[in-house]
Amino acid sequence: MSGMKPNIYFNKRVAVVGAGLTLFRRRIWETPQEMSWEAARKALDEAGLELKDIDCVVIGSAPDAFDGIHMKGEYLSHGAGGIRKMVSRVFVGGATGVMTPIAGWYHVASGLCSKVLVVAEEKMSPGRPHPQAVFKYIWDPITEKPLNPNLIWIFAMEMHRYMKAYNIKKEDIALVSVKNKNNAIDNPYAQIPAKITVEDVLKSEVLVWPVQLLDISPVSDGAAAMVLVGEDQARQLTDTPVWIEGVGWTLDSTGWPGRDLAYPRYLEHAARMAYKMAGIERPYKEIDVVEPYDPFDYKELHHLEGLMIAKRGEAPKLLKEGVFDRNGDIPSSPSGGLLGVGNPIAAAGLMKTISIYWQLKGTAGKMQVKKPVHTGVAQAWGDLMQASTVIVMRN
Amino acid sequence: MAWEKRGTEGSLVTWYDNMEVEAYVYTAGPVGEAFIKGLNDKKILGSRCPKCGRVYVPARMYCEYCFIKTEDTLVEVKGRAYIYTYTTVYKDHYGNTLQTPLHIGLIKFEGVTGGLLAYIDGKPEIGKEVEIVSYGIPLKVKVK
Amino acid sequence: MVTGLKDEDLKKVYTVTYKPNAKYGYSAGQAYSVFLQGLKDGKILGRRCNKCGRVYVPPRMYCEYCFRPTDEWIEVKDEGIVMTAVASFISWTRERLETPEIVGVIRLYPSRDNDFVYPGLFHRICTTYEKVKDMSIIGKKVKAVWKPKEQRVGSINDIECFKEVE
Amino acid sequence: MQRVAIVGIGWYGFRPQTKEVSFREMMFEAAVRAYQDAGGINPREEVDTFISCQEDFWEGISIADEFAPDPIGGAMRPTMTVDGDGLQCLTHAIMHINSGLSDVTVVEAHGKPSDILTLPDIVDFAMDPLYVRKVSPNYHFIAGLDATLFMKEFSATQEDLATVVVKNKENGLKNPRASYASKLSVSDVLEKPYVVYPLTELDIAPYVDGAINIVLASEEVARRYTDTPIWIEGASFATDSANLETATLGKALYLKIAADNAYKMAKIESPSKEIKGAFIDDRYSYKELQHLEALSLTKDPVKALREGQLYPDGDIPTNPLGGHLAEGVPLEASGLALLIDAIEYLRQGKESAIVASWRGVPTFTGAVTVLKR
Repeated sequence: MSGMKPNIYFNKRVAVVGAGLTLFRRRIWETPQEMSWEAARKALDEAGLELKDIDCVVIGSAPDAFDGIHMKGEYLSHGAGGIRKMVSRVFVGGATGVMTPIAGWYHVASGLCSKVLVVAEEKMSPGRPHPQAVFKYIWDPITEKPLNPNLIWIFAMEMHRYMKAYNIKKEDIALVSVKNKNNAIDNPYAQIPAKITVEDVLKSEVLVWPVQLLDISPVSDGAAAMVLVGEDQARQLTDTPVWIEGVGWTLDSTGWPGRDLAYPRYLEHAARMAYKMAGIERPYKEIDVVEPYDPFDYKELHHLEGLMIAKRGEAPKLLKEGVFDRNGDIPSSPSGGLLGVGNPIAAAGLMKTISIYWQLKGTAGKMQVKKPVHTGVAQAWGDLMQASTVIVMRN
Repeated sequence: MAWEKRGTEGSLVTWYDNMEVEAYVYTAGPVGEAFIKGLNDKKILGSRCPKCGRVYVPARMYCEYCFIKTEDTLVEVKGRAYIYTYTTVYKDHYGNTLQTPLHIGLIKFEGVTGGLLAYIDGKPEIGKEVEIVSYGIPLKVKVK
Repeated sequence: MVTGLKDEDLKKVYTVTYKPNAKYGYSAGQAYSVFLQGLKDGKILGRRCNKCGRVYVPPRMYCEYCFRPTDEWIEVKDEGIVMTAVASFISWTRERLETPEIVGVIRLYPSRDNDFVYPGLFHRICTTYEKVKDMSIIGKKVKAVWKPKEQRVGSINDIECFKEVE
Repeated sequence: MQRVAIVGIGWYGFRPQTKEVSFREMMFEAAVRAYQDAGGINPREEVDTFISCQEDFWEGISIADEFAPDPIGGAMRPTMTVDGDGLQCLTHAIMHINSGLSDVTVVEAHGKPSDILTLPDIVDFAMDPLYVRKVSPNYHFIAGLDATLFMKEFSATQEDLATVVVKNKENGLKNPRASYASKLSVSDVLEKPYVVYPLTELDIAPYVDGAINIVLASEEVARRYTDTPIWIEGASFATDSANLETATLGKALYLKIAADNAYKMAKIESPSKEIKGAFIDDRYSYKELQHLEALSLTKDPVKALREGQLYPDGDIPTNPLGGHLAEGVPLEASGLALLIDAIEYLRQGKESAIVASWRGVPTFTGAVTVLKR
């Protein structure tokens, strides 16, 4: 990675000491501010803190076009606790959910802030005729939007390229949906937990071949929050802090039609940045539990490869062998992922980070993986097949 | 790039499009719902923080200071309504002059945190008491 | 605790409906203005960086890899290889389509099979659902089908689609 | 906290419209100039992280950060966006550097308001959809509410506001970025009709197209790129209550909170003595005065104005290069526009300066940066 700072020196160790989630639902009555408040309140409660103890707030939310409010971060700041405080919103498309705790991390690690509240919110339900319509505006307005694209095209194109390049079958990919929706049964926040079969996925409505209805995560409203503090405070607040030990992110160029979509090279870069910081040399051996971004089932496999947990084209094989089951060698999406829990975009990415935090803390309840865990990774993805964010945590 | 630019008439394209979904439908949540219902009943309702006692208008689910849930039952605001500040709009934001200038005020209520926007009838003045003429969003008020 | 609403509940609760007024006149700028004129003339124009040799389609006035200005306009072929193709049964507003719309990415010539980056275009592909479904269209050579000259306006839609050639 | 240096600045545009470039080409132009200013730095190899400050509906593209990396050299690199004013990005850059993540970070912001055909409606779209958005036919009404209360609390007159306009438009005459500089009299301003009381057309800064790129470096590596680094001594940003009903009007509380934090970081105890130039948001004339008070540069900004202290040769030179009233408002690049004014001022030999931005109606968010040569 040319240009990456060679000898990374941490100013400060940063710990996660609390987290909270709202239910993820297709439609939530409360306002986006109130949803943010509920998640933030729960995170403060888990940390044993009050808002007055917090000095900085980081907000994450995907396009303004969902909630239907321009400068959404300003609006959300009220519910997120960013009242008369240093508060800002970070944004890298669908990868925002993991960028938000990364930003929280550098707020503390820099020494500029000591206790940071990280809040991600998404309310996708206000848009009419369908939240899908909002995705037309994410394409190049001159060279792509005139083709009237929808979001699923992106995923279908990438999925088909992935299938073609590595000779992967749809039934192998469908197993991700089966696993994640099943995992979500144990997640009290989940929107669409279900016991389904590969057959169900293959028989579901064809949306954009090769993508079918059960290959994808639903439209959701929801919020998530986390509290991050420096080492000194962490020791006072809890006996079981979980440390953020590596962060990484990369955006490839906008020119997605000009590169092979079979492999998420930008994710490999982001992962290498985070692994280097965390001292991980052999990800497939050293990572105990992982939450890769799974808005679509093939994406989890694609990302496990980009994270270098599986070799290129080999994630489906490991999935079949049960490696990624909750009781497997490297449990993947033990929370149920976006496929099972729901996909309020930025909140979903932070939910994945929180899932790893609860796993490492040992408080994941029925979601807790069987094996002892020490190192966990959460990852998110976004933009026009070009962005990835990675966070490494340890207990 | 600076070495190569065209600027002659007709050589540059402007591409017209929009970012408009059909509509957005916003909900107010249970507390907002009760507040709106109160307006329909010609009442200003506020949500009270059980810890600091602040009453919020418009009613919201949480106290912005204590950051805890406000009480489930809204309280009716009975305090004096007055003009906290005001402005007069003469032109719309595309520069067209309004037929009648529009007085807009932020109305506050004694003992209440927050306030409501209102169209003001009469000569507005900071601190002046007002009478609520209609309970919509915005309110319509008359200078007393 | 937040409250989940069913679709039918939405009619029972207070809502505010708002139609955004968000209109733009995007400056196409140097690169896209020429590109769009090229399409009107039946040509696909790209910009080449003479340092790394990369050809940008759609064009950029700068090379994002070398971070320097691109050097010259070149006309690429309106032919290439299908890298991926999909069949859409839903419109952009998620309404059901009876006949699927087929779109994909075309790696335009000149380029080589093992290039990771190449001049690429996202467009419609004139082919059958079966060929998408069995993936036989992927890897096939296709050529642009242009709208008649008098119907071209300087838009990506001046190309109807890319169609398989032998 | 180690000090962070500004080692390069670049800008492009600052004209009412820039049709010759797309927003991406405009970003590239500013970036090339900034990298040259930083001693010819190669962004592909020597920059660790990139931050762009932008908002989707200003760009006319959803998830507009897709377009952020390429034109600034940030493709396949750690590039991110902050939805905020450029000065907020600057504080994020300071955190990147101080966390150990980066030695050199680039901050970018741009605005192309001439591409937005319905800009006022976009501003409306930022307001609370339930209680505020549809109330007024003119989005400036929030500034009107604020200005009325400010004038009452500080005993300011219409003439005082007009004097700020005249001063800044004249200061802009020597600034190459000041498309709206002019020589006017106080009566020229007063004769204009109101847009929203108490503000006339001339009290409100117009919009402008522009892109700005800033290169920041850690203390250890700064001298590698320039002999004349500008040091950031303190920086912060803050939001008051975001809801109009509960926010503070009349005074700029957001800026006071941000300034107090920035002064603490810069170890400044007496701002009015230690700061030699103020580059502060004046997108409405009264805002300059209101912001001066929030920055603790004076307790009585109206008196300071009347006594001539705010002129370039006064005690508190304020917007000596014209501010937004002369340069225009380039959306999220606004704070950085004031910043490059300040940097040019310091490069001319002045000792210290403060830069203070505001995100405009309907926000209650501001950012502060304290600079020293």
